[in-house]
Amino acid sequence: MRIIRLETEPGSPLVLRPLLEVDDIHLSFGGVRALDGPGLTVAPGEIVGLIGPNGAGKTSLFNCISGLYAPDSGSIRFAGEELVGMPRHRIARLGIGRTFQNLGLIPRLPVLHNVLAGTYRTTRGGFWATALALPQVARDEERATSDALKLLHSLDLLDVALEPVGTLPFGTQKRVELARALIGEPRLLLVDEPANGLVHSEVMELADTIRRLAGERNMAVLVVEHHMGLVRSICDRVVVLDFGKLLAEGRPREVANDPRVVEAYLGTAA
Amino acid sequence: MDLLLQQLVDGVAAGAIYGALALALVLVYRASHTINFAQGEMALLGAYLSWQFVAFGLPLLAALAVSVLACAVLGMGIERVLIRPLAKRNQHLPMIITTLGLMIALNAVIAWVWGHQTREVPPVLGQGAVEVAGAALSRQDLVIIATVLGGAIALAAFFRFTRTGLFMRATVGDTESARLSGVRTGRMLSVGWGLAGGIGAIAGTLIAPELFLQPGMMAPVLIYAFAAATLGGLDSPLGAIVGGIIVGLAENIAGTYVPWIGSEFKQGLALAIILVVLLLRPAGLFGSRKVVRV
Amino acid sequence: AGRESGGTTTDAADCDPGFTETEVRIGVSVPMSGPAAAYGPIGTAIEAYFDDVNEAGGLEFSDGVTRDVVVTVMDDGYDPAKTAVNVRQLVEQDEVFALAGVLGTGAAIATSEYVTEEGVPYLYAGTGSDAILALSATSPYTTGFMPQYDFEVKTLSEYILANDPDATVAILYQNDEFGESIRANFEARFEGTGVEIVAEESYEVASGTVDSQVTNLADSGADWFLDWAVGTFATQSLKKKAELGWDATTVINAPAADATFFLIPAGEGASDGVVSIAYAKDITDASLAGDAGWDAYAAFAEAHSDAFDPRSVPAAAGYSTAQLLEISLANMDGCTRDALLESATSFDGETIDLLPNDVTISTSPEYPYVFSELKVQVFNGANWELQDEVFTQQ
Amino acid sequence: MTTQLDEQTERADAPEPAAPPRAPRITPVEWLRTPRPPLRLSRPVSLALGAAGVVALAIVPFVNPSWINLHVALVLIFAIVAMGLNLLVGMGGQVSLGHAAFFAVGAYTTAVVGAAGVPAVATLPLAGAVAFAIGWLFGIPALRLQGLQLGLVTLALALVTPPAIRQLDEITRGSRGIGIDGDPPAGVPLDQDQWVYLLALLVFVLAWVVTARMARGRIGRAFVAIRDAELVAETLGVAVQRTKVRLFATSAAYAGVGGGLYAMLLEFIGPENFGLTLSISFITMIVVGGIATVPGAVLGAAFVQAVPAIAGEIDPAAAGFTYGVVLLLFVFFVPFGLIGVIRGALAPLVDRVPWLRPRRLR
Amino acid sequence: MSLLEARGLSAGYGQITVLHDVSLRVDPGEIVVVLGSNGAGKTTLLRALSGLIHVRGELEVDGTSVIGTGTHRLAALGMAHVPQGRGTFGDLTVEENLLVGAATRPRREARTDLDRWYARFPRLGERRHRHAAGLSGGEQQMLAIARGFMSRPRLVLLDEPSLGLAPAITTELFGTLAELHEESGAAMLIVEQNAELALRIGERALLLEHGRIVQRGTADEFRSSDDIRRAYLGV
Ligand SMILES: Nc1ncnc2c1ncn2[C@@H]1O[C@H](COP(=O)(O)OP(=O)(O)OP(=O)(O)O)[C@@H](O)[C@H]1O
Ligand SMILES: Nc1ncnc2c1ncn2[C@@H]1O[C@H](COP(=O)(O)OP(=O)(O)OP(=O)(O)O)[C@@H](O)[C@H]1O
Ligand SMILES: CC(C)C[C@H](N)C(=O)O
Ligand SMILES: [Mg+2]
Ligand SMILES: [Mg+2]
Repeated sequence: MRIIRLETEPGSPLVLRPLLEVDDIHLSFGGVRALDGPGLTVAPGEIVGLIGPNGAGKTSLFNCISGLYAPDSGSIRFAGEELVGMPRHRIARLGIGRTFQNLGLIPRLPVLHNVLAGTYRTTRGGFWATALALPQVARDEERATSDALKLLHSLDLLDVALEPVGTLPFGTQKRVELARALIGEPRLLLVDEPANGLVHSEVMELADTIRRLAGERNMAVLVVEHHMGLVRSICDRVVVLDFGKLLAEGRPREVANDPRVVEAYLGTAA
Repeated sequence: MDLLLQQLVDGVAAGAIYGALALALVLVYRASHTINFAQGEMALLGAYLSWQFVAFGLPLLAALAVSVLACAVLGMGIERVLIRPLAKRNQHLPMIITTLGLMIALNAVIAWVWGHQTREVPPVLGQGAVEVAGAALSRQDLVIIATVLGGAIALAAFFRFTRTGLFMRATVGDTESARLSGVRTGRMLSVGWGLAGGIGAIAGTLIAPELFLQPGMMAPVLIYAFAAATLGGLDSPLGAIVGGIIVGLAENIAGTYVPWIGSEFKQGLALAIILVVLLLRPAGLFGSRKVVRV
Repeated sequence: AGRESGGTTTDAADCDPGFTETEVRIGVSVPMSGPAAAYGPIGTAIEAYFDDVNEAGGLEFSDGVTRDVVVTVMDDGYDPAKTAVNVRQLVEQDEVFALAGVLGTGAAIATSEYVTEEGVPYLYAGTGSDAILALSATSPYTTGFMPQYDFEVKTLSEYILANDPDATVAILYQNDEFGESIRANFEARFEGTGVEIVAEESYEVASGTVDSQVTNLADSGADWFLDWAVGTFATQSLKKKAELGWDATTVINAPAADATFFLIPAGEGASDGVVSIAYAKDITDASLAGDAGWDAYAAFAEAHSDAFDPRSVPAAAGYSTAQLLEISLANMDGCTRDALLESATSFDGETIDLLPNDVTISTSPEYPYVFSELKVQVFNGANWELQDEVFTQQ
Repeated sequence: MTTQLDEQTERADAPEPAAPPRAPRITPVEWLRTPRPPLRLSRPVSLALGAAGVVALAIVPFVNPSWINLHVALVLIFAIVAMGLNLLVGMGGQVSLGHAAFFAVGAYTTAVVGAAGVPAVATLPLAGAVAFAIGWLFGIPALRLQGLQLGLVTLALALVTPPAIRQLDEITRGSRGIGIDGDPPAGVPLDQDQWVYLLALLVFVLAWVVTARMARGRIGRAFVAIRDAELVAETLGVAVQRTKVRLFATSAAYAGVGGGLYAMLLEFIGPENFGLTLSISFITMIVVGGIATVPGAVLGAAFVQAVPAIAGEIDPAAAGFTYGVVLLLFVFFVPFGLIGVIRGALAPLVDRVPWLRPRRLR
Repeated sequence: MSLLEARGLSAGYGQITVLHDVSLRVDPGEIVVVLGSNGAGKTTLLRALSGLIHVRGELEVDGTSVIGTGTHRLAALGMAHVPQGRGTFGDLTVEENLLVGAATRPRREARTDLDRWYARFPRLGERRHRHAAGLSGGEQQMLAIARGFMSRPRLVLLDEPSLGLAPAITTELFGTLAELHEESGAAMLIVEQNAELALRIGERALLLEHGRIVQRGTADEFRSSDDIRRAYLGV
């Protein structure tokens, strides 16, 4: 059992304040209800699994959080700030990093540059500062590069650091994406099916890495995954969506044994 | 004579001309998701070829047929030699540069071969005008409107109801998957560009008696054709003609009744139409909207 | 320091650069590509003309020496910036003695300061803009080949007043300085007469058609149509006018008065009765055969038909430009550029091959255009018919 | 003095990739089509090369007749525009076919303000600023469009530029054109062409340095991210719309300053100077020179200035044809532009001569 | 005669060779499973077999060499390929996607197959007139699989078909594949990370490592191998 550090409301030490609060979110696409009022919370440092059948709305929920979709109604608060209606880049700057289900990399750029692109939030240097070559810009750049190399090392990507990312196998690309999200030092990390393209043993390594990094950085993680092994091994809590609604919530083991979840999602054979 | 009516009729006639070229633009866009900036010059070439064959003694319609065939082959050749290798690179800029280069080169070749003097392409139904509800419409304009409308409907049906149309759409969506499904993707691209070439030739030949054939004939029309295609939606044949007519009408009515635009700053109007439409409805009036998923 | 490699040095014999014992170099810059490439034959014809002269032994100058006239033609695509560069290159690199036949008002203005500084004559520029007159006070080296636009307006308005003193007129013009000045000049000429301008429409040179403008003009029901549309727009306007059934008499501007390429294509009957000024013979009118000047041009054009279309009016303009230059060179007193300018601005009743009968050319430094006498011509559906009266500027 | 805007990293301390087994022989076409990293020159070497280049260029106007100065100055001016355009198109992936419009804005600013009595030099920053402002205003709506559509709108912008100049004749004097006094201030012992040339050179060097910096690092990566994956860029914290508009306006400012210099150089401008051909030649410069590289912009500018003249020598009617065909050939056979060829040719040399290369950082 | 046979096949990208000297055979009606870790070259193998990338060596379909034969021709010979990353036509509706899948067959037959697939993947039926781009990841995967079978192929190459599918659907999918195999006798070459399920329906298996086949055997042999169990089955 991991220890979760909780942020507390100043002055009232007993009221727990979640990092992310999603409340009654509705989103539909011309008749298709992708999200039908689910709510969930993620505490600082907590790893929450988000599972559910295909088309249940998991990715849509991610997209609402990072601002790619505008929900029809409902609210999403992050560290007390309302995210709905906030421009995407500002959401990112609050410290929310993410990966994409089907990759969101820049294929022509080498791995290292893809990862460095993730430091945008944590470094400085705009048009003027760059044009005038302020010393701060060079310092930040140096720091970013060494951070990136360290991270690549810990994700076992150093060998391919200078390869154009588009030529790498799917599973490797998913890891590069993870690295890019991590280097921005997010407080909340959204990962969409990180285990795709990995064989069993690799999935387990990945699980270790995610758990370790989350622990080191006190980073909250919301992870969508169909690989139940991964879910079981890293999640403190699991939220199950079905048809855009909340179906169940609880510890991984409880959820896995919930008959509704078995019926809708896991199937009898799994 | 009722001035407003006459201006409306003039507007529709001009709009049909823009629509004709826009139709060819739409075809190319559907075939390979690019804009062929050389489309105007290809139409021009079609017009010159028609002229040439008439000068050789062929009747107009036979000359047009030969010209359409030649331009279709040229369109396919351009696709095969220039566009297909670039399509793999999947970037806009090389395509844009290629079609711009083609535009410049084709125009130069045309000027070189046929000179800069005006050439006379005979109109299909003879010279002169017919009366439409009290307004004069040249016979040739009548032919253009009918042809463009017919062509647009035929093409819309082609994309909608034929398998070849479906395969063309699949090819441009994801060439590799289309090939894996057994679609002859190369042929689909050729069909699109060939059709565009042929339609361009028809457009050019029909327009020539109205605008008078010389190497600069298409340059001013191009921006209106862009406006028409954008307004209608770059991938909609019917949109092209409707867009063309709206642009033609707007131009004539604004030119006549809005003092500052006067007759002089109509291009500004075309630019404004393009901008406003793209902002309000990036897919145009009839274009299919793109679903973006992550 | 190191700058004297430019064109301003004079050689030992006190002659200006480009003028030697054996040859005189002339520079020409015209559009051979781009939107105005149809005017390229001006340059081609000038070059061909002097090639012929040189082949026949050269041109005899007033000092009794026979020299070759070497013409260098450059392409400027009708872009005044390119013309400016071309002109400098012709003067400094090719060391031409003078420039001739350069096309365009913009080009003439853009280069006027430079040619004045360098003292290089810029003769018979392809323009009749009133701006040349305004410029002549400070830039005397620039002269125009075409009749001054205001002279054209004056001639035609006198013609209209004489034929139809109570006429109503409608005018179509280009929305630029050329068009604006034409409109203003017509307004001034009709001021206080019985003629009334009842409709005015302008168009932008980059537009597709002028149909809508002609429709508006026709709506005025004017008796006369002053058609100052240029190039194919003129053809379009004639066609549209015919289609609308507007039965005004069309008066057309000189650059558009090209029977083969602009009037006849407008369609059967569309150009009948069109009026314009005449400052050259109708090169397409075979009935003029037998006229010595017409025959001479026909032979010249025939001999060079591989270089330009014999029916092309710009080629005829180039031919005339070349003849004017020939006369100026042959008559110049000395070997300086100023002597050439002096000779070019002191013609007295000269004639050239393509000049309409009864018209002669006299020039002066005060009036920097070739023509001060004109006639009017009327189109009969196939050819121009020259009217008798000679109109003069002042 | 090599600068590369994207692709391969330039950091010396990055790990070397395992060298792929080189095919023994490649055809010349393949050789041309090989992407090439920038030459890795040591800092002293590249500084020395840069200084030598600047000095060589600074001598030019004192040893040549004015028509040559005019040519070279035009190359410098076009290169300034091309650098800005390259930043926008090559790095930011936003195609503009209408930069002649901003060039015209700059030129007319210089002309109009200059006519009001302001010395021409002083008008240059203003030319840049006005172009920046107009680029900004135009960019706000236009940059919501992508790829082809932006190309289309900017092409339309190029097409309406001359009519717009004619239409605004109260300011621009329409097709009469407008004269500018490009002479040096009293007391400067230079001819007009030498003076404007040196000004252009100064601006050119400044533009080079600034562009090279912007192309690298954080802001450069943001441009590339926007170019290749706009949504992703947003989720990384890049204010995409604002960055794009700023980039567009910046690039317009380059064109504006270039236009101001152009006006001073020619001393007379009219609507015909700013036609579609000019816009196309700007985009040609960056394609021919090499997309997304700073030196490429310069090579492209030189090329565009030289080729029509050379082609015109052969046959004026062929100039357009040659121009178009050269564009096609470059897209096909030299996709990385002249700079790619130069890199390919010099790379073996740099590899062989150790003191040209930077020492590896540890 | 084997349906598909490769001997000494090498393939790669540009100057890089990824597959080295691979030989394999798929007989009519057989299911062959390919296992291999991330980056082993599984996708590359399938792309090579479909003619999407340039190959060296021998490759035969029905005993006739198909080296250099266009991909669409191979499709016409009865080969289908469900690519990794799905490759659905986003601008086409679900139904149109399926009809493109039947490009090699007469139009009428294609229509009748639609309903079968809607029955198998009800999600697709519900979404039949919607653009494929709007589908969720798993829904797109279903569409890709269904599209691959629309041509009634004799041989299907499946590249990680369970990718992104919910556990229940994955289980169902393998049931479906087994059924289809029964019904139509289509042969399959399945690349799959979910080795457990794949080996359950497969008859033979191959293990790919660094672009080479390092182990072959029956599905049962694979399941009982310790190494394989540790790396791929998670036991
Ligand atoms: N942009 C869109 N346009 C149209 N429909 C959409 C769009 N995005 C999502 N949907 C619909 O919303 C539903 C939920 O999709 P979502 O991608 O959130 O599912 P998911 O839970 O991530 O599924 P999976 O596990 O398959 O990835 C789906 O049925 C999908 O068709
Ligand atoms: N387009 C490409 N260009 C260059 N190399 C490539 C390309 N695609 C793949 N590779 C290389 O080929 C090797 C095998 O990749 P492949 O995609 O076949 O692996 P895989 O076994 O399918 O992996 P995964 O399970 O992650 O999908 C990798 O080393 C990869 O870097
Ligand atoms: C942002 C996009 C490139 C991401 C991609 N559409 C995905 O499914 O992950
Ligand atoms: Mg999903
Ligand atoms: Mg794979």
